[in-house]
Amino acid sequence: MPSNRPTSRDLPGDNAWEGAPSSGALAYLGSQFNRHLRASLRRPGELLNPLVFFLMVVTLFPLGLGPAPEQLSAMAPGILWVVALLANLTVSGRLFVADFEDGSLEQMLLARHSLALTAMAEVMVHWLLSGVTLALVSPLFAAMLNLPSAGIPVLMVSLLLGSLCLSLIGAIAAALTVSLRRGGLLMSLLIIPLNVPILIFGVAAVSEAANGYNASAWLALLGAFACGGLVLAPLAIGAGLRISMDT
Amino acid sequence: MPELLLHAQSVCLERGYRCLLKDVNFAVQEGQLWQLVGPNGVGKTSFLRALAGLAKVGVSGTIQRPETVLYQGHLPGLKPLLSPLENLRWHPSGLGTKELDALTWALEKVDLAGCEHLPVNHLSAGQQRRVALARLWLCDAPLWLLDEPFTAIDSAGAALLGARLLAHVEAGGSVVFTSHQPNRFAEQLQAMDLSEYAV
Amino acid sequence: MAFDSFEAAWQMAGHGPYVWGAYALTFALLCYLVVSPVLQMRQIRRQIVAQWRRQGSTDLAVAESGDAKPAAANSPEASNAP
Amino acid sequence: MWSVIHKMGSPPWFYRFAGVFLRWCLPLALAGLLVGALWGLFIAPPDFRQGNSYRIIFIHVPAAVVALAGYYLMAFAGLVSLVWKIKMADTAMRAVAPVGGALTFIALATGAIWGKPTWGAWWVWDARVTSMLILLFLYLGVIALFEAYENKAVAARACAVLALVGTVNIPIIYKSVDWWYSLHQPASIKFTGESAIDSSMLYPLLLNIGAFYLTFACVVVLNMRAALMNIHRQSAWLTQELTHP
Repeated sequence: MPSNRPTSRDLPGDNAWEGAPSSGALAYLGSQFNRHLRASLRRPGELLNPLVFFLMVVTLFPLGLGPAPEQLSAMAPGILWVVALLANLTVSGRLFVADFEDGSLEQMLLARHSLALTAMAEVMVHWLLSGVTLALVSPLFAAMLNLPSAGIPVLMVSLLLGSLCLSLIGAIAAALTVSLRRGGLLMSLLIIPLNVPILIFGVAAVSEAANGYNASAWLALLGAFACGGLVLAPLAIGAGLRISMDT
Repeated sequence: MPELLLHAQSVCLERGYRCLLKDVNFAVQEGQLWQLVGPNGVGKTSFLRALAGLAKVGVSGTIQRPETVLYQGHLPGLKPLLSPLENLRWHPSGLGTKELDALTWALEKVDLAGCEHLPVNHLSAGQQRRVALARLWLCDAPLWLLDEPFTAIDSAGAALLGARLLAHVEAGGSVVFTSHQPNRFAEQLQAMDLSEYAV
Repeated sequence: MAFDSFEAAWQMAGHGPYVWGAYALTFALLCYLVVSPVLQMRQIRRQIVAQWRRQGSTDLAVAESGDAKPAAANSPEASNAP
Repeated sequence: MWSVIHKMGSPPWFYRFAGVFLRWCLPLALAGLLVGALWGLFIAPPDFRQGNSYRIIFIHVPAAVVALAGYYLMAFAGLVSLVWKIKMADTAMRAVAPVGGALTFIALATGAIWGKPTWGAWWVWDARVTSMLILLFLYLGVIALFEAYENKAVAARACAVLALVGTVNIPIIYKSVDWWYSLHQPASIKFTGESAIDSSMLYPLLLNIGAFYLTFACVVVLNMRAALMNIHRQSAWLTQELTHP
């Protein structure tokens, strides 16, 4: 069909598709959310990574600290939350690397809509697939560590909110280190100091609930951190991505 | 004076603290086809990225560019696990239409009729570049910045691409591209030699 | 004077090693912080002046006198670094 | 105001300003340190409870205070470099990070040494010491991120973003560590709450804090000057400056 001499006249229909409007901001956010979700779901095996990591590391603690149930249940909130933080750390490091390698990150920078929007879509997908799944499966791990049953609902809610904060902060560090080859240790050095407050609030919420007290204050703090993060983190992520792509 | 689509004034390009290009002035009007020429390493790709707005740190001077720019770098910008249709439908640049028949039409134009639904990583590198170039049939951005569009493309594809660029230029858009292959648009092409500005 | 003799000042009623150790560590580090950029500057300066002289700007013979007095910025801290 | 910032931004101007600043302030700072140390070690009376080990306060508290202020200064330099794109601010940020990190380390080390005679343990998980440890990690994060990039101009921008994110989080970290501390150990050993400090101890402390601030400023200016000389090695103004002071 295409003749081999590029005279522009006789090639039929060489102009663009008539009426090619670009999408609005919200439609764009939806399309990016869809894109990352589909791309991540195409390889379901990877969704299990944080869960398997969580399971393996949680089984280490009884081996290390001894199987005594009352000792374990006393330390269960701390162990569960520290391992949740580490699980998030292993996953959020690779957040933008896939987009960086296949060139989508470059195209994202050139979109008409603000980069914070696209970064939000990606972080939400990452949170849904790693944080929310972790929160849903956490009762299993709580049972393994003999956490009092009163603490389990609060554990799930705190992990839900906390993993959102962890993903947001992880995304900031991921954005800053996306173009670096050896970002491994650097990621934990950047993320862990910033995750300390979330760990403290989360563990406090679960241990208060496990002892029968009311944990709503700590959950409120986690919620506040999440809201603040949702507003401020995308700005830092957008700036970080733009800077990383500049080398 | 036809409207200026891209205007770079006294642009200096730095890599780290070493200056690559000094005081570059480059104006692109509507309906022009520009090729950036110059020896390897003079900074063609960096200059193109600066024009697109990807590079900001080492770039001084002012660059006026339209709101939406179609930039195609060396990387195809496609998710390997998604099919060409999905990739074009949710393309991160947000340019171009979303209707399904438009996408299939564009994929036919680049000779990928049969493999709309194959994951992109099943396609060859040349086919992947064609999926990326299929955007040229779908998008209305006036200014195109293409980095080595003719590499890893067979002669038929190159002819197709050449025809599309000419059509876009005649329709009032403008294209700035870099290429090592001998230029094939003898009459319409204007060359911009960056080695004059090299430090 | 909180101590009646140097011996008492050194012992500090048993806390001497801790107090003196902390002060020694702190001032060693502070000293390093002050001295390392000075040495770096002095080295760069020597290289630049040497390179400048190699280019043999013969007409600026007067520069020789300017070189005798070391650059003002470096002299103070060399003398009374603790 | 704007012209000052702009002038500060030009390397030759800053190089000369640094020369003048150092000629006056560096001797003053070193003298202040000396006098502060002598005053704290010998003249200030021993504490009735802790005896002489409290004398470490005269270097522990200033180091901690200046280290924290250093982080905010670094973040401010980062903000200036991000918003106004002044290259000098990048150099400033790069100069502050190691000094701040070193001061945080000093604060931690002296805190640990002080803890041994007072509480019998080299490391006490007290709220203030823990927050100081996290501040050290924040500093190490900025320094490591800067070293990780090849293109140092871009590295400065990335560190600016990280420093700003860190600054937003520091108050939250300090507050959450305080709550964590009060949650687990309801104020049994109040390390942080200085009882109404007696004037004979307050004045040497204030002098030392001032001396530490001045020394910090001098070291930062020294580092910036060294960095400038390194960057502008080939430029004519530097050769001119060095051969005809």
